[in-house]
Amino acid sequence: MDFNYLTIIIFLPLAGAAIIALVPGLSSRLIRYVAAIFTLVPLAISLGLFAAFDRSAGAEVFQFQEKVSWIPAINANYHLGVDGLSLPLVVLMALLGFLAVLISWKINLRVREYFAWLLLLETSILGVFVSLDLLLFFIFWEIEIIPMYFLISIWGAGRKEYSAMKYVLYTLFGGALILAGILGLYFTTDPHSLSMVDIAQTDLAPLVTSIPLAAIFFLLLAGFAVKLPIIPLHTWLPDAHTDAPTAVSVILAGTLIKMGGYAIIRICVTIFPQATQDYAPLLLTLAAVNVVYGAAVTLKQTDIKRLIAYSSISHMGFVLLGIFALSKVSLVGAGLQMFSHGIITGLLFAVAGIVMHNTKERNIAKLGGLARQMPAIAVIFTIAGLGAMGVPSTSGFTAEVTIFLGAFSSNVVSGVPIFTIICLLGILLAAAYILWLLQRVFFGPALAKFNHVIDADRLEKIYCAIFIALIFLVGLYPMILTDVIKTGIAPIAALFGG
Amino acid sequence: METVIPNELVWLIFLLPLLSFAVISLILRPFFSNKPRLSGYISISAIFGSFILSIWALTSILSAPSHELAIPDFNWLVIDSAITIHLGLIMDSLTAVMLIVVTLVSLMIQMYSQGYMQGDPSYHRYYAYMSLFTASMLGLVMVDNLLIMFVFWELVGLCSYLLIGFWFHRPAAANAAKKAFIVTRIGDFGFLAAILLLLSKTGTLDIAQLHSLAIAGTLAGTVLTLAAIGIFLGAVGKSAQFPLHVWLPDAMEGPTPVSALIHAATMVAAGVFLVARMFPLFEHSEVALLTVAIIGGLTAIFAATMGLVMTDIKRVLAYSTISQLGYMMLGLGVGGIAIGIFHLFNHAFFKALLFLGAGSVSHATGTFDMRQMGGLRKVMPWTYATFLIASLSIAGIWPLAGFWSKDEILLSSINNQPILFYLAMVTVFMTAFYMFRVVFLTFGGQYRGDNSGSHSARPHESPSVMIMPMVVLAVLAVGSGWLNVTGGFSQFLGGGETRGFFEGLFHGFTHTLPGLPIPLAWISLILAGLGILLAYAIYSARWLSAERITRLFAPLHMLFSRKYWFDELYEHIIARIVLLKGLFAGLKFFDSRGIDGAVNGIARTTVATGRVIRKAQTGQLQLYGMFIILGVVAIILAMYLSG
Amino acid sequence: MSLGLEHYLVLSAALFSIGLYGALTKRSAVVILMSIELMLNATNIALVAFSRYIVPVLLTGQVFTIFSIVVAAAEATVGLAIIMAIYRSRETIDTTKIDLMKW
Amino acid sequence: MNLELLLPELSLLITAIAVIMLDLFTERKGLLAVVSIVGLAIAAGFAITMWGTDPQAIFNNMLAVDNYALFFKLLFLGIAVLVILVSVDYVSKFVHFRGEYHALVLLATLGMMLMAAATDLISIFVALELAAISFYVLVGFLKDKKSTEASLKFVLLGGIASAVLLFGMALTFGFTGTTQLPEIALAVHEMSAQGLLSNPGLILGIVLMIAGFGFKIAAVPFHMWAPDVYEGAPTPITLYLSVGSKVAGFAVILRVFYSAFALPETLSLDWGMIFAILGAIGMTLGNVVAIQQANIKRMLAYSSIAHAGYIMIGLAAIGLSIGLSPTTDTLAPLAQSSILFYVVAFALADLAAFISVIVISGKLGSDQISDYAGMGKQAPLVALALTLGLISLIGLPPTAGFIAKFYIFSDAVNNGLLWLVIIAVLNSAISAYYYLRVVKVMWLNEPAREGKVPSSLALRLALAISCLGILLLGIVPTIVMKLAEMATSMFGF
Repeated sequence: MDFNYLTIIIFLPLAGAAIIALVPGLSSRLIRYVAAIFTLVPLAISLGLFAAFDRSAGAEVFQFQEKVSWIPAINANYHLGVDGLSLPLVVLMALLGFLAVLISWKINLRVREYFAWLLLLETSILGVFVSLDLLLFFIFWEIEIIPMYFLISIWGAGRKEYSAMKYVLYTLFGGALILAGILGLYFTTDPHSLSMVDIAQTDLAPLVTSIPLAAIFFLLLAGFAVKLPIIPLHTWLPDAHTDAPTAVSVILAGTLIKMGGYAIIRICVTIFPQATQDYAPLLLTLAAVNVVYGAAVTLKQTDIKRLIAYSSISHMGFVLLGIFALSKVSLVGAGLQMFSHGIITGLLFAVAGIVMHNTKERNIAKLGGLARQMPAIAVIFTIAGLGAMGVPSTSGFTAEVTIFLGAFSSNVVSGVPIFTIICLLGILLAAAYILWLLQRVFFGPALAKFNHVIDADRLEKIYCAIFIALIFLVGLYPMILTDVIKTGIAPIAALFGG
Repeated sequence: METVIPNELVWLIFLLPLLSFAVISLILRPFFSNKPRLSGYISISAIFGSFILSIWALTSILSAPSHELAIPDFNWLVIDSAITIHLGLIMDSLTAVMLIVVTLVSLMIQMYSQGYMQGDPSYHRYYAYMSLFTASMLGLVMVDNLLIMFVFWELVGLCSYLLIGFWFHRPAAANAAKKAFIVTRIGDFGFLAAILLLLSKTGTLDIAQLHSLAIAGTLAGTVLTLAAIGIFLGAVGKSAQFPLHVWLPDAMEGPTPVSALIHAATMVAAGVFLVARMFPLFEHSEVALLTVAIIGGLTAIFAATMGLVMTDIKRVLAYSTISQLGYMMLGLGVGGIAIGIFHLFNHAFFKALLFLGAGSVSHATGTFDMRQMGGLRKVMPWTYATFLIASLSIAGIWPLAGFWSKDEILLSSINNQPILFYLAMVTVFMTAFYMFRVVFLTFGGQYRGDNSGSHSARPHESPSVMIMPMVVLAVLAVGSGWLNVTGGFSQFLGGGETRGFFEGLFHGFTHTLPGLPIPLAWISLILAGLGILLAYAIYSARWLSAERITRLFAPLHMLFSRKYWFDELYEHIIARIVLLKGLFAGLKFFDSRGIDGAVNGIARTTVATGRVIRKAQTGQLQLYGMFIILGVVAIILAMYLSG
Repeated sequence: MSLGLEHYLVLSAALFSIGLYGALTKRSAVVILMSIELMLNATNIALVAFSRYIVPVLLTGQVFTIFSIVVAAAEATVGLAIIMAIYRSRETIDTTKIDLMKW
Repeated sequence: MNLELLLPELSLLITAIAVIMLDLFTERKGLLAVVSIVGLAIAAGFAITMWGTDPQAIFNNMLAVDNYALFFKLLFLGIAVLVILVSVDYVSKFVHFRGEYHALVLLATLGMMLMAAATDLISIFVALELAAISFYVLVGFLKDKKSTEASLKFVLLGGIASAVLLFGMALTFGFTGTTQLPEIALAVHEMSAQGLLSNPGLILGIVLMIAGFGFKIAAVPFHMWAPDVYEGAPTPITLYLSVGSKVAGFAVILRVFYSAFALPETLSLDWGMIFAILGAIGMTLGNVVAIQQANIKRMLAYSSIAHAGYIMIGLAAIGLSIGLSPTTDTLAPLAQSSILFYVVAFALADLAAFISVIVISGKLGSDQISDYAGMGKQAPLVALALTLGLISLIGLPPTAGFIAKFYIFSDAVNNGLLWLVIIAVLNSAISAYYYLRVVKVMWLNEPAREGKVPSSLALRLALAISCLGILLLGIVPTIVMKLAEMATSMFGF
C-alpha cells in the first residue's frame, strides 16, 4: 500500500488534539467542531479501508501494512497493519471516537483540555489495534493511561479521583506484567524479534530459554486480563465506569476493554498455541466465573452505570469463552462479540448518561416511570438492553450465539461443552438484570419529581440512532463482519487444527 | 388459485406484518401521531394479505405431491466450512396449518382490537407490536433452520414481553412482562443447549436434515434424548407447562386481545409447534416422548385444579389454556403430530373467542372480577352466545370442535398411557365445571357490579367491530373440528386413517374400547355433562352453597387458590431469598469486600509500610551513618552466608 | 618479633574503628569531624604500610596518602566552616538537635 | 604528556577562576552566568572535537580520554548550563558570594568530569572529593536553618563515606598491589576463585567501595542523607545533586566494576547480585516512602533513590552478563549503553521536574505539594512540563523514561533477572501513585489564590530544552542510544 492510511487514521486525532491544545483563542464551539472533524475523517478513512479490505481466500492476512525501521538496535519497527481481527475494532474505535465527540457536545468545563485528551485517547487506542510491533503496541497501550486519568478525574463524578487513580494503578500493574512478558518473549526468539507477525510464524517450543514459555504466556495474559477484565482483576472497571464522564464510559466499554481481548488473541493465543491449549481449561473456568459471577453481582447493583459496568464483565466472559474454546467459529464469535458489545454497551452508557444528565439522579431505586417523561430515551434504552441480553436480531444475539455454537462444538479443548452450558446461564441472568433495570427506571407510574425532565434532544437522538442502526445491521446481517473477521481468525484457528 | 404460490410471495407471508411493523414504528408513529387509526388499518391489511397468501400456500401444499414446497434459501451466517446457517423456509403441511391458525386468529383479534383499544394513547405502539408479534410467529413456523427458528422464538417472547407490559406504567404489568420473559427464557436455555448439542454432534441445524438423521438412526441414543429434552424444555417454557407455567396467569396484565393472541395462536402455541416440528427426534427417543406425555398430562390436571377456584375471569381462562396446552403435549406424546396439532388448531379458535368474550365483558363492566359481574346474558346477547359456544367447545361437547380433538387425545392415551388417560378424564370433568362456572357467574343471575360507578352506569353490548370477529371465531369453534371427521386433517399432517363422513361423525359413540364398559365418547361426554351440571347446581340453581363447599375442602381450596404456592416458591424463596438475598448478595459482598477489599488492602498496606519506614529517617545524622555501616555489615554477612 | 604488615593493618583497623565509633556516637559536630579525620588517617596508615610491604619499589601508597591528606584538610576546612554557619543560626552544634528535616 | 587532552577541564578551571575574579570587579552579576555558560560551552566544544578518537591515557594512566568519559563530560556540561540558567533568578536571593556560587558549580562540574575520566583509584578519590566538597558548600549556600543543616549532614556523612571508600581503596590496593584499574583487573583475574575466597581483605575492600560509591548514588541503605540534603539545599543545587552527582557516581561505578572487577566470573556474579538486591530494596523503599512525602523536593529525593535502584538493575545485568557466556547477541542492547541512556533520560526528566519546582516554588515560597493546587490554571505550560517530567519518571510512553526502562529491563531479562524486572515494573506502577498525586493537585484542585505564575526566559528555555529532550528520546531514541553505544564500546580499560 503506497498511501499510509493507517498512520493517518491514528495520528489525525492526535493532530486535532495538538491544534486544540496549542492554538490559542479557539472558542469552545470551534473546539468542538475541530474535534468532530478530526474524528470524522479517520472514521471515513477506516470505513473506506473496511470496504477495500481484501476478503478473498488467498488474500494477505495483514493488509495496508506500513513498515519503517525505528530502533534498529532492538529490531523494533514502526510496523502497522490490520487484519480481519483488528479492522472491525479500528472501525469501531473510529466510530466511537466520533460519537464520543458528539456525546461530549454538552461538556462545558475546560473544553479545550477535555477534547485534547479525548482525541489523544483515540489515537492511543487506534494505535494498539494497528500496531504489529510489540514495542509500538505496548507504547500505545500505555499512552492511553494519562488521558484516561485526566478524563476521569477532572470531568468525572462521584469518587472520581479515587477511581481514576485506581484505573491508572491497575493498568500500570497490568502494563508492568506485559512489559516483562514482552521482554521475555523478545529474548526467547532467535533472532530476537518484536514483530508480532514474525514471532507468530516461528515455533517457539524448540527454543531453549531460561524463562519457560508458559511463564511468559501468563505474564502477558495477566496483563491483558486486567484490561478485559478477567475476575479477580476487575474491580477497577466498575469504579472507572461509574465515575467517568459519559463519553469516556462509552469508549472504555466500547473499545478500551477490547484491547484486552484483542491482545489475548493476537499475542497470547497466536504466539503461544501450546500454552494456550494447555491452560485453556483454566481460562474457560475463569470465563465461566466471569459470566456467572459478573452477572450475579450485576443483579445487586443500585447505580445505573455501575450495573452496566458489571454487565460488561459478564459479557467479556463470553469473549473469553470464545477465545479459549479455540475453534474457528468461537474465535470469530469472540471477535464479533467484541464489536457487538462495543456498540451495545456503548449505547447503554450513552443513554444512561443522558438519563443521569437530565434527571440528575443515578440511583436506580430513586428512578422510575421515566418512559412517560422521556419516551424516546426509553425506547433507545430498551433496544440497547435487548442487545445486552442477547435478543435475536440484535448484534448481541448473533455474537453470543456464534460463540456458543463454536465453543460447544470445539474439539480442541476437552470439557468445553460444560463451560459453554454454564455460560448460557449468563444470558438468563442478563435478561433478569436488564429487565429489572428497565422496569425500575422506565416503567411503573410516572413520578412527579421528574415532570420537568426533558427527553433526548435532536443530537442525542442522532447518535443513538447510529448505534441502533449498527446493532441491527450486525444482528441481521452478521456476515458483514464475520466475512472480515474470519480472514484474521483463519490462520489462528489453523494453529489448533481448525 | 390453481397455480402454485410463487416463492417471493411465500416470503411475503411473514414479511408483510414485519413491513407493517416497520411502517408503523418508523413512519406513522413519529409523523402521524394524531392519526392512530391508520396503523390499525395498515396492520390489519398486512395480516389480511398474509392470510390470503397463507390460504394460497395451503392449497399449493395440498396439491403438491409430498405436501411440501421447495423454497430456495439465503446464507445468514457462514464461516467457511465450519458453520453454515441458512435462512430458508420449510413449507409443509404443518407449516400450512399453523399459518392458517396464526393469520386467521391474528386477523380476527386485530380487527377486534380496533374497538377494544379505541382511544388508547399508545394505539400506534399497540399495532406495531401486534404486527411484529404476528410476523415473529409466522417466521417461527416457516423457517427451516433450528437456529433461525430460535431467533423468531425469542422474538415471539420479546413481543409478548412488550405486549404484556404494554401498560408499563402499571407495576403489575411491568412485573408480569418481566416474569414472562425470564421464565420462558429458562426454557430457552434448554432449547439453546439442545441446538448447541445438535450442531456439535451432527454439524447441521437444518430441520429436514435433522429429521432424516433421526429417522436414519445416525442421531440416536443419549444425544438424541438430551437434545429432545432440551427442545422440550424450551417448549415447556413457552407453552407454560409445569413447572414453568407460572408466567401465563400473570400475563393477563396485558390488553385482553393480546392475551387472546398469546393464548390462542402465538406464544404458547409455539411450544407445542416446536415439539411437533421436531417430532421425528422425539419419536426416536422413548424417554423424551414419555416426558412430553407425562408433563402434558400432569399439567393438564394440575392447571385445571387452579382454574376451579379463580375469581378473575381471565385467570380462569389462563389456567384453562395451560391445561389445554397440557392436553396438546399429551396428544403429541401419546399420539403424534396430527393429534396434538389438531387440538392446537381447534383450541386456537375457541380460546381466542373466550378471551375476546372476556374482553368484551370487561369492556362493558370495567372489571375482570367475576364477583362483580352476573346477569350479562340479557345486555350482551352476542357476547353471551359466542362465549357459550366456546365454552361448550372447550368442554368437549359433541359435535363442537373441542370434542373431536380431545377425543382423539383420550383415545391415544388410553392405548399408550392408561394412567395419564385417567388424569385426562378427570380433567375433562374439571374443564367443563370451571368453564361453566365462568358462564354462570358472568352471564347468569343478577348484575352484581357497582351500578353507581362512573365507568358505565349500565353494562352494554360491545360495538360491532368487536362482535364480528367473535362471530367468525364462534363459527370456527363449532366447525373447525369437522375437518378431521373424515380423518383428512390427520392425513394431511401425515397420520391416522380415513373414514366416511357419517361414520366419522359417530365413530366415538359406536366403538367400545377394550377395558372400558361403554364407548369412550360417551364417557367423556357424561363427565363433561356432570361438570356442567355441578356448575349449574352451585352457581346458577344454587342447590349447593359455594361457601359450604369451599369450607368443606378448605385445605384444597387454599392450595388451589394460592396456586400451590409456586409463585411464592419461585419469586420469594428461590429468586428473592436464595438468589438475590443469599447467593448474589454474598457474591456482591465478596466482590466489594473480598476482592476489592484485598485490592484496597494492598494499597493501604503499601502506604502504611511507607508510613512506618519513613520513621527510620529520624533526622539524626549519626543514625544515617550507622546505616552505612550496617549496610556494609549486611552485605558481608549475606556474602558469607551464601558462600 | 619484628613488626609485620599485619600489625600495621591491625593498628589501622583499630584506629578506623575508633574513629567510626566516635563519628557515630559523639554529639558535637566538631568531635565528629575529628573522628572522621581519624578514620582518614587510619586509612593513610594502611596505605603506606601496604605500599611499603607489597610494592616496596613504587610509592603508590605514599602518593595516595598525600592526596588523601590534602582532601582531608579541605574537607575539614569546609566542615568547620559549615559548623560555624550552623552555630550562627542555631547556637548549638549538638547533632542530635539538628533534625529539622526528617521522615 | 598531552595537555590538550585536558582542554575541557582546563577551560572549565580557568572559567571558574575568571568568574571569581569577575565577581570582584563587576556589579552586573548577570554577567557571571553568561561567562560561566560561555566557559561551559567552550569546554563542551573541546570535548566534542575529541569525540570518536581513540582512547588515550594521560597523567600516568590516571585519567582516560575516551568516548565513555566524553559522553559523561558532555552530559555534565549540558546539565551545568541548565543549572546555571535556572540559577539566574535563584541566585538573586544571595546577597554575597554570587561569584563563588558559579565558580563552585563549575568546580563541581569539573570534579564530576574527572570522575568520569578517572582510571586510577587515586584520581577517582580526588575527583570525587572535588565534586563532593564543592557540593558541601553549595548545599549550605542559603545559610538558613534548613540549608545549613543539610550541609552539615552532607559534610559529616560524606566524610564518613569518604573514609569508608578510602579504606576500601586502601584494601584493594593492598591486595592487588596497584591502584590502576586495568592492573587491578589483571591482578584480580590472576587470583583463582579459590584465591579470592581466601582473600577476604579484597572482598571487604570491594564491599567498602560499594558503600562509598553507594553513598554517592544514594543507594539504599547508604541513601539516608539524600532526602534531608535535597530538601534543605537550594533547589538548583538539589537538581544538580540529583542529576549530576548521582550520574557521576554511576559513571565511576560502571568504570570501576566493569574494568577492574569483571573477572573472574564468581566475582562479577557476586557484585552483580549485590547490586540486584540493593536495587530491588532501593526502588521499593524509595517508592514506598515517597508516597508519604508532602514536600515535593523530598518526594523527588525519594524518587531519585528509587531511580538509583532502577539503574542498579543495569549494573546487576552487567555483573551477570559477564558470568554468562559472552553475548554475541547483536540485537540485545548492551547493559552499559542502557545505563548511559537511562542516566540521560533520568537527568532530563528530573531536570524538567526540578526546574518546574524552581519556577513554581519560587513564586509560592513553598515546597509543599498541596500548595501546587491550581498550577494547571495559573502556569499551564510549567505545569505541563512538570507533568511531562513526572510521566517520564513513571516511565510511561512516549517519554524518554519509558524507553530507558525498556532498555535496562531488557538487559536484565536477557541476563536471567526476570524476577528483578518484575519487581521493578511493579515498582514503576507504585511510583505512579505519588507522581500523579502532584499532577492531580496541579490540574484538579482549585488554586489558593488568583494570578498567574510568571517565569523568566532562562527558566522557560531550560524547561523547553528538557521537555523536548524527553519527547525526543522517547520517540526517536536511536540517536542517543548510538552515542551511548559508541561511548561504551570504546571503554578505555
